[in-house]
Amino acid sequence: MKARVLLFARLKDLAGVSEAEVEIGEGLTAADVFRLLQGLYPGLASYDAPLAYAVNARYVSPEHPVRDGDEVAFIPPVSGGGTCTSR
Amino acid sequence: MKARVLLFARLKDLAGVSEAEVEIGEGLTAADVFRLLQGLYPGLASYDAPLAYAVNARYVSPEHPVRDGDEVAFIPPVSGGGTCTSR
Amino acid sequence: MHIEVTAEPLDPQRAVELVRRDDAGAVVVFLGVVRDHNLGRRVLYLEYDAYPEMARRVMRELAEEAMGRWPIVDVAVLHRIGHLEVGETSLLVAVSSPHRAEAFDAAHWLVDRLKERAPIWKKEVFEGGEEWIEGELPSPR
Amino acid sequence: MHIEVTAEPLDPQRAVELVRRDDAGAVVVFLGVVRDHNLGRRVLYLEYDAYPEMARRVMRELAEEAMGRWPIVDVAVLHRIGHLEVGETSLLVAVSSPHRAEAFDAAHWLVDRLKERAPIWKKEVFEGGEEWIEGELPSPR
Repeated sequence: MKARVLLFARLKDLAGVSEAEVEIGEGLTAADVFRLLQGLYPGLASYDAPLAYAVNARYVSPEHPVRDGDEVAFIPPVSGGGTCTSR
Repeated sequence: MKARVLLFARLKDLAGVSEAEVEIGEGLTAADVFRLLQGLYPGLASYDAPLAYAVNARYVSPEHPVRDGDEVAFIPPVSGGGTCTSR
Repeated sequence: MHIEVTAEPLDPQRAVELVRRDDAGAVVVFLGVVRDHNLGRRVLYLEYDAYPEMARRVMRELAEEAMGRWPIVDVAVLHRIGHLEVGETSLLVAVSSPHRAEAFDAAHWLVDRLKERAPIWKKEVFEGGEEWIEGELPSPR
Repeated sequence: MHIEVTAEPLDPQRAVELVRRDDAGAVVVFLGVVRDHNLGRRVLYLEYDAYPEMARRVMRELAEEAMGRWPIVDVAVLHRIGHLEVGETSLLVAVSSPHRAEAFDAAHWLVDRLKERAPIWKKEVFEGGEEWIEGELPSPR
Protein backbone atom coordinates (compact mmCIF):
# COMPACT_ATOMS: atom_id res chain seq x y z
CA MET A 1 0.00 0.00 0.00
CA LYS A 2 1.35 3.38 -1.00
CA ALA A 3 0.48 6.98 -0.26
CA ARG A 4 1.76 10.17 -1.82
CA VAL A 5 2.79 12.62 0.88
CA LEU A 6 3.10 16.40 0.49
CA LEU A 7 5.08 18.69 2.76
CA PHE A 8 4.82 22.47 2.76
CA ALA A 9 6.56 25.54 4.14
CA ARG A 10 8.65 24.76 7.25
CA LEU A 11 7.94 21.01 6.98
CA LYS A 12 9.40 20.98 3.47
CA ASP A 13 12.54 22.73 4.72
CA LEU A 14 12.89 20.38 7.71
CA ALA A 15 12.45 17.23 5.59
CA GLY A 16 14.44 18.45 2.63
CA VAL A 17 11.72 17.18 0.28
CA SER A 18 8.31 18.51 -0.74
CA GLU A 19 6.75 15.24 -1.79
CA ALA A 20 7.38 11.49 -1.68
CA GLU A 21 5.75 8.14 -2.28
CA VAL A 22 5.77 6.12 0.92
CA GLU A 23 4.90 2.51 1.69
CA ILE A 24 2.26 2.42 4.44
CA GLY A 25 0.70 -0.37 6.47
CA GLU A 26 -3.00 -1.16 6.79
CA GLY A 27 -5.13 0.93 9.13
CA LEU A 28 -2.81 3.92 9.49
CA THR A 29 -4.26 7.31 10.29
CA ALA A 30 -3.06 10.67 8.92
CA ALA A 31 -1.24 11.28 12.21
CA ASP A 32 0.39 7.81 11.98
CA VAL A 33 1.71 8.66 8.52
CA PHE A 34 3.31 11.82 9.91
CA ARG A 35 5.05 9.78 12.64
CA LEU A 36 6.24 7.39 9.92
CA LEU A 37 7.68 10.37 8.00
CA GLN A 38 9.44 11.61 11.12
CA GLY A 39 11.30 8.27 11.04
CA LEU A 40 12.15 8.60 7.34
CA TYR A 41 13.15 12.29 7.52
CA PRO A 42 14.81 12.95 10.89
CA GLY A 43 14.60 16.74 10.33
CA LEU A 44 10.83 16.44 10.88
CA ALA A 45 11.37 15.13 14.42
CA SER A 46 12.02 18.67 15.64
CA TYR A 47 8.66 20.00 14.32
CA ASP A 48 6.74 21.03 17.40
CA ALA A 49 4.07 23.43 16.09
CA PRO A 50 0.41 22.47 15.59
CA LEU A 51 -0.33 20.48 12.45
CA ALA A 52 -3.39 20.02 10.25
CA TYR A 53 -3.98 17.15 7.84
CA ALA A 54 -5.52 16.87 4.38
CA VAL A 55 -6.33 13.71 2.49
CA ASN A 56 -7.00 14.08 -1.24
CA ALA A 57 -7.04 17.88 -0.84
CA ARG A 58 -9.63 18.03 1.94
CA TYR A 59 -8.99 18.84 5.58
CA VAL A 60 -9.43 15.76 7.81
CA SER A 61 -8.96 14.95 11.48
CA PRO A 62 -5.67 13.38 12.65
CA GLU A 63 -7.54 10.07 13.05
CA HIS A 64 -8.67 9.95 9.44
CA PRO A 65 -7.74 6.56 7.88
CA VAL A 66 -5.29 6.64 4.96
CA ARG A 67 -6.04 4.28 2.06
CA ASP A 68 -3.97 2.96 -0.81
CA GLY A 69 -3.29 5.70 -3.38
CA ASP A 70 -4.32 8.59 -1.13
CA GLU A 71 -2.56 11.96 -1.29
CA VAL A 72 -1.79 12.99 2.28
CA ALA A 73 -0.76 16.60 2.94
CA PHE A 74 0.72 17.92 6.19
CA ILE A 75 -0.38 21.48 6.76
CA PRO A 76 1.45 23.81 9.16
CA PRO A 77 -0.57 26.82 10.38
CA VAL A 78 -1.41 28.77 7.22
CA SER A 79 -0.42 32.37 6.48
CA GLY A 80 -1.77 33.33 3.05
CA GLY A 81 -3.04 36.78 2.15
CA GLY A 82 -1.16 40.00 2.63
CA THR A 83 0.87 41.09 5.61
CA CYS A 84 -1.97 42.96 7.23
CA THR A 85 -3.24 41.65 10.52
CA SER A 86 -6.91 41.45 11.29
CA ARG A 87 -7.00 44.30 13.86
CA MET B 1 -26.16 94.24 -1.66
CA LYS B 2 -25.71 91.31 -4.01
CA ALA B 3 -25.44 87.56 -3.64
CA ARG B 4 -24.49 84.91 -6.16
CA VAL B 5 -27.02 82.09 -6.12
CA LEU B 6 -26.44 78.52 -7.35
CA LEU B 7 -29.16 76.05 -8.30
CA PHE B 8 -28.59 72.35 -8.85
CA ALA B 9 -30.35 69.26 -10.21
CA ARG B 10 -34.14 69.63 -10.18
CA LEU B 11 -33.95 73.25 -8.96
CA LYS B 12 -31.83 74.16 -11.98
CA ASP B 13 -34.39 72.55 -14.31
CA LEU B 14 -37.32 74.29 -12.58
CA ALA B 15 -35.68 77.73 -12.65
CA GLY B 16 -34.15 77.33 -16.09
CA VAL B 17 -30.86 78.77 -14.78
CA SER B 18 -28.03 77.29 -12.76
CA GLU B 19 -26.66 80.53 -11.31
CA ALA B 20 -27.52 84.20 -11.02
CA GLU B 21 -26.51 87.45 -9.29
CA VAL B 22 -29.42 88.75 -7.25
CA GLU B 23 -29.99 91.98 -5.40
CA ILE B 24 -30.85 91.24 -1.74
CA GLY B 25 -32.01 93.37 1.14
CA GLU B 26 -30.34 93.67 4.55
CA GLY B 27 -30.90 90.90 7.10
CA LEU B 28 -32.13 88.19 4.76
CA THR B 29 -31.60 84.56 5.69
CA ALA B 30 -30.73 81.72 3.30
CA ALA B 31 -34.40 80.65 3.36
CA ASP B 32 -35.49 84.26 2.59
CA VAL B 33 -33.24 84.27 -0.48
CA PHE B 34 -34.90 81.09 -1.73
CA ARG B 35 -38.34 82.73 -1.34
CA LEU B 36 -37.00 85.72 -3.25
CA LEU B 37 -35.84 83.38 -6.05
CA GLN B 38 -39.27 81.75 -6.16
CA GLY B 39 -40.59 85.22 -7.05
CA LEU B 40 -37.94 85.75 -9.73
CA TYR B 41 -38.22 82.24 -11.24
CA PRO B 42 -41.85 81.10 -11.02
CA GLY B 43 -40.87 77.49 -11.90
CA LEU B 44 -39.30 77.24 -8.42
CA ALA B 45 -42.67 77.86 -6.78
CA SER B 46 -43.63 74.22 -7.41
CA TYR B 47 -40.57 72.85 -5.57
CA ASP B 48 -41.97 70.97 -2.58
CA ALA B 49 -39.15 68.62 -1.53
CA PRO B 50 -36.85 69.26 1.44
CA LEU B 51 -34.06 71.74 0.85
CA ALA B 52 -30.62 72.29 2.35
CA TYR B 53 -28.62 75.51 2.18
CA ALA B 54 -24.92 76.30 1.74
CA VAL B 55 -23.26 79.68 2.07
CA ASN B 56 -19.77 79.99 0.63
CA ALA B 57 -19.65 76.20 0.07
CA ARG B 58 -20.56 75.22 3.64
CA TYR B 59 -23.83 73.76 4.83
CA VAL B 60 -25.79 76.24 6.98
CA SER B 61 -29.18 76.35 8.65
CA PRO B 62 -32.13 78.00 6.83
CA GLU B 63 -31.82 80.94 9.28
CA HIS B 64 -28.20 81.66 8.36
CA PRO B 65 -27.81 85.40 7.46
CA VAL B 66 -26.69 86.19 3.92
CA ARG B 67 -24.13 88.99 3.54
CA ASP B 68 -23.02 91.07 0.58
CA GLY B 69 -20.92 89.00 -1.84
CA ASP B 70 -21.94 85.62 -0.41
CA GLU B 71 -22.36 82.58 -2.65
CA VAL B 72 -25.66 80.94 -1.67
CA ALA B 73 -26.36 77.39 -2.91
CA PHE B 74 -29.72 75.61 -2.73
CA ILE B 75 -29.21 71.90 -2.25
CA PRO B 76 -31.94 69.37 -3.00
CA PRO B 77 -31.51 65.95 -1.32
CA VAL B 78 -28.21 64.59 -2.65
CA SER B 79 -27.73 61.35 -4.59
CA GLY B 80 -24.04 60.99 -5.43
CA GLY B 81 -22.22 57.67 -5.55
CA GLY B 82 -23.26 54.64 -7.53
CA THR B 83 -26.73 53.20 -7.91
CA CYS B 84 -26.31 50.72 -5.09
CA THR B 85 -28.50 51.18 -2.04
CA SER B 86 -27.17 50.81 1.45
CA ARG B 87 -28.92 47.52 2.25
CA MET C 1 -5.01 62.23 0.67
CA HIS C 2 -6.38 62.52 -2.83
CA ILE C 3 -9.74 64.14 -3.71
CA GLU C 4 -11.07 64.44 -7.23
CA VAL C 5 -14.31 65.47 -8.97
CA THR C 6 -13.86 64.82 -12.67
CA ALA C 7 -15.65 64.15 -15.96
CA GLU C 8 -12.98 61.57 -16.88
CA PRO C 9 -13.41 57.79 -16.39
CA LEU C 10 -12.25 56.48 -13.00
CA ASP C 11 -9.51 53.84 -12.82
CA PRO C 12 -9.33 51.51 -9.77
CA GLN C 13 -5.66 50.66 -10.44
CA ARG C 14 -4.83 54.36 -10.16
CA ALA C 15 -6.84 54.68 -6.93
CA VAL C 16 -4.85 51.78 -5.45
CA GLU C 17 -1.58 53.45 -6.44
CA LEU C 18 -2.70 56.74 -4.88
CA VAL C 19 -3.10 55.17 -1.42
CA ARG C 20 -0.59 52.32 -1.44
CA ARG C 21 2.32 52.71 0.96
CA ASP C 22 5.08 50.29 1.94
CA ASP C 23 3.81 50.26 5.53
CA ALA C 24 0.18 49.42 4.64
CA GLY C 25 -0.67 45.73 4.28
CA ALA C 26 -4.31 46.22 3.28
CA VAL C 27 -6.07 48.29 0.63
CA VAL C 28 -9.87 48.34 0.31
CA VAL C 29 -11.45 49.86 -2.80
CA PHE C 30 -15.13 50.62 -3.30
CA LEU C 31 -16.62 51.24 -6.74
CA GLY C 32 -20.10 52.66 -7.16
CA VAL C 33 -21.27 51.48 -10.57
CA VAL C 34 -24.20 52.54 -12.78
CA ARG C 35 -26.78 49.76 -12.69
CA ASP C 36 -29.04 48.86 -15.60
CA HIS C 37 -32.24 49.13 -13.60
CA ASN C 38 -33.59 51.04 -10.60
CA LEU C 39 -37.05 51.16 -9.00
CA GLY C 40 -38.23 48.64 -11.58
CA ARG C 41 -37.20 50.84 -14.51
CA ARG C 42 -34.65 50.08 -17.20
CA VAL C 43 -31.92 52.74 -16.93
CA LEU C 44 -30.41 54.00 -20.20
CA TYR C 45 -27.75 56.29 -18.72
CA LEU C 46 -27.15 58.76 -15.87
CA GLU C 47 -26.24 62.43 -15.75
CA TYR C 48 -24.36 63.55 -12.62
CA ASP C 49 -24.55 67.19 -11.56
CA ALA C 50 -22.35 68.59 -8.78
CA TYR C 51 -21.30 71.69 -6.91
CA PRO C 52 -17.65 70.78 -7.53
CA GLU C 53 -15.82 73.15 -5.14
CA MET C 54 -18.13 72.25 -2.27
CA ALA C 55 -18.13 68.54 -3.17
CA ARG C 56 -14.32 68.54 -2.96
CA ARG C 57 -14.46 70.29 0.43
CA VAL C 58 -17.04 67.81 1.81
CA MET C 59 -15.01 64.86 0.47
CA ARG C 60 -11.81 66.25 2.00
CA GLU C 61 -13.47 66.87 5.38
CA LEU C 62 -14.92 63.36 5.47
CA ALA C 63 -11.57 61.81 4.45
CA GLU C 64 -9.88 63.78 7.25
CA GLU C 65 -12.52 62.63 9.71
CA ALA C 66 -11.98 58.98 8.65
CA MET C 67 -8.22 59.38 9.14
CA GLY C 68 -8.90 60.69 12.64
CA ARG C 69 -11.33 57.90 13.55
CA TRP C 70 -9.33 54.90 12.28
CA PRO C 71 -5.59 54.16 12.18
CA ILE C 72 -5.53 54.20 8.40
CA VAL C 73 -2.64 55.32 6.24
CA ASP C 74 -4.20 57.13 3.29
CA VAL C 75 -7.51 57.79 1.53
CA ALA C 76 -8.51 58.59 -2.06
CA VAL C 77 -12.01 59.74 -3.00
CA LEU C 78 -12.84 60.24 -6.68
CA HIS C 79 -16.27 61.11 -8.06
CA ARG C 80 -17.14 61.25 -11.71
CA ILE C 81 -19.70 63.76 -13.05
CA GLY C 82 -21.45 64.27 -16.38
CA HIS C 83 -22.78 61.51 -18.64
CA LEU C 84 -22.27 57.91 -17.39
CA GLU C 85 -23.27 54.73 -19.18
CA VAL C 86 -24.46 51.54 -17.48
CA GLY C 87 -21.43 49.69 -16.05
CA GLU C 88 -19.32 52.84 -15.62
CA THR C 89 -17.89 53.83 -12.25
CA SER C 90 -19.30 56.96 -10.61
CA LEU C 91 -17.54 56.76 -7.21
CA LEU C 92 -14.16 55.34 -6.23
CA VAL C 93 -13.06 55.24 -2.59
CA ALA C 94 -9.70 53.65 -1.67
CA VAL C 95 -8.33 53.26 1.86
CA SER C 96 -4.97 51.79 2.91
CA SER C 97 -4.11 50.61 6.41
CA PRO C 98 -1.86 48.26 8.35
CA HIS C 99 -4.89 46.22 9.49
CA ARG C 100 -7.65 45.06 7.20
CA ALA C 101 -10.59 45.58 9.59
CA GLU C 102 -9.90 49.32 9.71
CA ALA C 103 -9.62 49.62 5.93
CA PHE C 104 -13.00 47.89 5.50
CA ASP C 105 -14.70 49.93 8.24
CA ALA C 106 -13.30 53.28 7.12
CA ALA C 107 -14.13 52.69 3.42
CA HIS C 108 -17.70 51.64 4.27
CA TRP C 109 -18.19 54.63 6.57
CA LEU C 110 -16.80 57.02 3.95
CA VAL C 111 -19.11 55.74 1.20
CA ASP C 112 -22.16 56.05 3.48
CA ARG C 113 -21.22 59.62 4.54
CA LEU C 114 -20.39 60.75 0.99
CA LYS C 115 -23.80 59.65 -0.20
CA GLU C 116 -25.39 61.63 2.64
CA ARG C 117 -23.34 64.83 2.35
CA ALA C 118 -21.56 65.36 -0.99
CA PRO C 119 -23.47 67.95 -3.08
CA ILE C 120 -23.76 65.65 -6.10
CA TRP C 121 -26.95 64.55 -7.85
CA LYS C 122 -27.83 62.00 -10.47
CA LYS C 123 -30.52 62.21 -13.11
CA GLU C 124 -31.74 58.83 -14.29
CA VAL C 125 -32.65 58.64 -17.94
CA PHE C 126 -34.81 55.57 -18.41
CA GLU C 127 -37.10 54.20 -21.08
CA GLY C 128 -39.92 56.72 -21.26
CA GLY C 129 -38.58 59.57 -19.14
CA GLU C 130 -36.01 61.03 -16.80
CA GLU C 131 -35.89 61.97 -13.12
CA TRP C 132 -33.51 63.61 -10.66
CA ILE C 133 -32.95 61.10 -7.87
CA GLU C 134 -33.35 62.74 -4.46
CA GLY C 135 -31.70 60.81 -1.65
CA GLU C 136 -30.43 62.29 1.60
CA LEU C 137 -30.97 65.84 2.84
CA PRO C 138 -27.63 67.07 4.24
CA SER C 139 -27.75 68.94 7.55
CA PRO C 140 -25.37 71.63 8.83
CA ARG C 141 -23.05 70.52 11.64
CA MET D 1 -17.08 32.98 -9.88
CA HIS D 2 -13.38 33.26 -10.61
CA ILE D 3 -10.64 31.49 -8.60
CA GLU D 4 -6.95 31.76 -9.37
CA VAL D 5 -3.61 30.77 -7.79
CA THR D 6 -0.86 32.19 -9.94
CA ALA D 7 2.77 33.32 -10.02
CA GLU D 8 1.79 36.32 -12.20
CA PRO D 9 1.20 39.84 -10.80
CA LEU D 10 -2.40 40.55 -9.74
CA ASP D 11 -4.34 43.39 -11.39
CA PRO D 12 -7.22 45.04 -9.49
CA GLN D 13 -8.77 46.41 -12.71
CA ARG D 14 -9.03 42.85 -14.02
CA ALA D 15 -10.59 41.66 -10.74
CA VAL D 16 -13.23 44.40 -11.03
CA GLU D 17 -14.00 43.35 -14.61
CA LEU D 18 -14.33 39.70 -13.55
CA VAL D 19 -17.15 40.48 -11.09
CA ARG D 20 -18.84 43.55 -12.61
CA ARG D 21 -22.36 42.99 -13.90
CA ASP D 22 -24.94 45.45 -15.18
CA ASP D 23 -27.25 44.61 -12.25
CA ALA D 24 -24.60 45.21 -9.54
CA GLY D 25 -24.28 48.78 -8.25
CA ALA D 26 -21.40 48.10 -5.83
CA VAL D 27 -18.00 46.44 -6.17
CA VAL D 28 -15.67 46.03 -3.18
CA VAL D 29 -12.07 45.00 -3.79
CA PHE D 30 -9.56 43.95 -1.13
CA LEU D 31 -5.82 43.89 -1.81
CA GLY D 32 -3.40 42.22 0.59
CA VAL D 33 -0.08 43.92 0.03
CA VAL D 34 3.48 43.01 1.11
CA ARG D 35 4.50 45.39 3.87
CA ASP D 36 8.06 46.60 4.44
CA HIS D 37 8.13 45.58 8.09
CA ASN D 38 6.60 42.97 10.37
CA LEU D 39 7.15 42.13 14.04
CA GLY D 40 9.66 44.98 14.21
CA ARG D 41 11.79 43.56 11.39
CA ARG D 42 12.55 45.13 8.04
CA VAL D 43 11.15 42.79 5.37
CA LEU D 44 13.19 42.41 2.16
CA TYR D 45 10.78 40.17 0.24
CA LEU D 46 8.36 37.27 0.69
CA GLU D 47 8.16 33.77 -0.76
CA TYR D 48 4.68 32.26 -0.93
CA ASP D 49 4.30 28.46 -0.97
CA ALA D 50 0.95 26.79 -1.64
CA TYR D 51 -0.83 23.50 -2.19
CA PRO D 52 -2.40 24.92 -5.34
CA GLU D 53 -5.11 22.34 -6.13
CA MET D 54 -6.35 22.37 -2.56
CA ALA D 55 -6.03 26.16 -2.25
CA ARG D 56 -8.27 26.54 -5.30
CA ARG D 57 -10.80 24.14 -3.79
CA VAL D 58 -10.84 25.97 -0.44
CA MET D 59 -11.15 29.34 -2.21
CA ARG D 60 -14.02 28.05 -4.36
CA GLU D 61 -15.86 26.55 -1.36
CA LEU D 62 -15.53 29.80 0.60
CA ALA D 63 -16.68 31.88 -2.39
CA GLU D 64 -19.71 29.58 -2.76
CA GLU D 65 -20.44 29.91 0.94
CA ALA D 66 -20.26 33.72 0.70
CA MET D 67 -22.67 33.66 -2.26
CA GLY D 68 -25.06 31.60 -0.16
CA ARG D 69 -24.81 33.86 2.90
CA TRP D 70 -25.20 37.24 1.19
CA PRO D 71 -27.22 38.43 -1.81
CA ILE D 72 -24.10 39.17 -3.81
CA VAL D 73 -23.76 38.84 -7.57
CA ASP D 74 -20.24 37.51 -8.16
CA VAL D 75 -16.92 36.85 -6.45
CA ALA D 76 -13.30 36.68 -7.65
CA VAL D 77 -10.48 35.37 -5.45
CA LEU D 78 -6.91 35.55 -6.75
CA HIS D 79 -3.79 34.60 -4.79
CA ARG D 80 -0.28 35.10 -6.00
CA ILE D 81 2.51 32.66 -5.08
CA GLY D 82 6.30 32.64 -5.45
CA HIS D 83 8.58 35.65 -4.93
CA LEU D 84 6.85 38.94 -3.98
CA GLU D 85 8.53 42.28 -3.41
CA VAL D 86 7.41 44.90 -0.90
CA GLY D 87 4.38 46.75 -2.30
CA GLU D 88 3.21 43.85 -4.50
CA THR D 89 -0.25 42.34 -4.13
CA SER D 90 -0.49 38.80 -2.74
CA LEU D 91 -4.29 38.51 -2.41
CA LEU D 92 -7.12 40.07 -4.41
CA VAL D 93 -10.75 39.56 -3.45
CA ALA D 94 -13.52 41.28 -5.42
CA VAL D 95 -17.25 41.10 -4.67
CA SER D 96 -20.11 42.69 -6.62
CA SER D 97 -23.61 43.20 -5.28
CA PRO D 98 -26.73 45.35 -5.67
CA HIS D 99 -26.26 46.76 -2.14
CA ARG D 100 -22.99 48.05 -0.79
CA ALA D 101 -23.30 46.73 2.77
CA GLU D 102 -23.36 43.14 1.49
CA ALA D 103 -20.34 43.66 -0.75
CA PHE D 104 -18.33 45.05 2.21
CA ASP D 105 -19.46 42.32 4.60
CA ALA D 106 -18.91 39.45 2.17
CA ALA D 107 -15.46 40.68 1.08
CA HIS D 108 -14.33 41.13 4.69
CA TRP D 109 -15.65 37.69 5.68
CA LEU D 110 -13.96 36.06 2.68
CA VAL D 111 -10.56 37.62 3.43
CA ASP D 112 -10.76 36.50 7.08
CA ARG D 113 -11.76 32.93 6.13
CA LEU D 114 -9.13 32.64 3.37
CA LYS D 115 -6.40 33.59 5.82
CA GLU D 116 -7.65 30.90 8.21
CA ARG D 117 -8.19 28.07 5.71
CA ALA D 118 -6.33 28.42 2.39
CA PRO D 119 -3.24 26.12 2.36
CA ILE D 120 -0.84 28.94 1.52
CA TRP D 121 2.23 30.02 3.49
CA LYS D 122 4.60 32.93 3.40
CA LYS D 123 8.29 32.96 4.23
CA GLU D 124 9.53 36.34 5.32
CA VAL D 125 13.05 37.19 4.23
CA PHE D 126 14.26 40.03 6.43
CA GLU D 127 17.58 41.64 7.22
CA GLY D 128 19.54 38.92 8.99
CA GLY D 129 17.37 35.86 8.36
CA GLU D 130 14.20 34.26 7.15
CA GLU D 131 11.17 32.61 8.73
CA TRP D 132 8.02 30.78 7.69
CA ILE D 133 5.11 32.69 9.19
CA GLU D 134 2.68 30.38 10.94
CA GLY D 135 -0.76 31.85 11.41
CA GLU D 136 -3.99 29.92 11.73
CA LEU D 137 -4.34 26.14 12.09
CA PRO D 138 -7.17 25.04 9.79
CA SER D 139 -9.63 22.54 11.22
CA PRO D 140 -11.69 19.93 9.36
CA ARG D 141 -15.41 20.67 9.13
